[in-house]
Amino acid sequence: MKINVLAFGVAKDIFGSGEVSLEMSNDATIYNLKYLLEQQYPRLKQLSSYMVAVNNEYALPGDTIHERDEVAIIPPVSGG
Amino acid sequence: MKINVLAFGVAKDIFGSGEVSLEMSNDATIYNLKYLLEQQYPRLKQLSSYMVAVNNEYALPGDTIHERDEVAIIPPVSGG
Amino acid sequence: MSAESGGIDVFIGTVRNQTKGKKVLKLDFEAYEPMAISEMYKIAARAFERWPVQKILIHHRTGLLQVGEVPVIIAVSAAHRDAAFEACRYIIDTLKQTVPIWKKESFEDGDVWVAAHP
Amino acid sequence: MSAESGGIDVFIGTVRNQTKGKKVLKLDFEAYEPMAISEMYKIAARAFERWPVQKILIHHRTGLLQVGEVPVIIAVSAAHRDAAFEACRYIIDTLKQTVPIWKKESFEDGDVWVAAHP
Repeated sequence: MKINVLAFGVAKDIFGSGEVSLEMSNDATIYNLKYLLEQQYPRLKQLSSYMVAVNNEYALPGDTIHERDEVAIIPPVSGG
Repeated sequence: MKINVLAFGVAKDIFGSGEVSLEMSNDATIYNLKYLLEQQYPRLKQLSSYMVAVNNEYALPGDTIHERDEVAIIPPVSGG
Repeated sequence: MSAESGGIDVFIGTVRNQTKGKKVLKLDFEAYEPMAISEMYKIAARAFERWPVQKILIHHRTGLLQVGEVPVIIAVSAAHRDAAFEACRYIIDTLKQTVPIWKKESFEDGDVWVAAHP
Repeated sequence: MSAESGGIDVFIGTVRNQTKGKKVLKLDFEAYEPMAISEMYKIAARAFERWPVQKILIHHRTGLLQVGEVPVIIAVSAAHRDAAFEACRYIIDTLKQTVPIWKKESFEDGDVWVAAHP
């Protein structure tokens, strides 16, 4: 399946874009997604940490991603 | 010496006036003043507590009152 | 507010429409004004000693207030919010204990000076 | 504010002119807007569960802000001030931890996404 990944803050700078596309297997997890992204964008590993959100909720590493899910990379937040 | 005593809040109701005059000896203390006032206005003793201020500062029972001091009865405060 | 300020905590007291379930019609505030001002300065001075705060505002109205009106406003600015929150809380708590201001609540069956009697 | 309200605590965040001694020229805030709004609702819901508060306002700006401008405002009303202070403090602390909003600080020598790197 094709997964579109939104990027914000420093992640947008690292991807060079606010959205990137990945080809993943149908049972892919957040863990798999992070691995793939870090292969393609090694600077992600230099962040102090980052989370992944699926459909506007923070996701856990074992959570599965489904086609048409809204997936987003959430670098350390700094609002307020 | 003659001491003028300002009254606020419920103390003003008890004295029936915002200011009363007392004749006291020259070495009178806050303790003496409270005793005298409670003789003249027994309802003062029904208050949950009250303080005396001298020249805009809270006074202690042993503090001495001097002529021309600004003396005030401070019932329990309830601002805010 | 100054350019070094990172946050302001503001406490706004409002006249509530009831006290222990009894309907409050209005409030009347009386102050021993020179001493009230002097006590407010003391509270601000103590807050400046205890927390790294930048500016402090303490405002208190007197006279007749209706439900929903604002008798008291405290505002504290600081470089960091911890200090602003803690100092603001300290100031309103201490004001209620030491500043010579008295509140008379008017109910349908009469008036009561708050906290005057046990 | 409602007639049952006895106090409102308001936190106003401001853009400071420096970070760790370095002069800040301006800030740029970016939000993942639908998730940011959903996280703010969650924080408010948790505050309503934990404290007897009446109304909650959470406001956050995005885009370019100058020194002294106000990125964030939190306001909480309650019958009693303890709840207003505690809930307001909880909301700003939690917002800074969970709401997907990012701040880029511009210094004279370049821009930095705050907290992005160790």
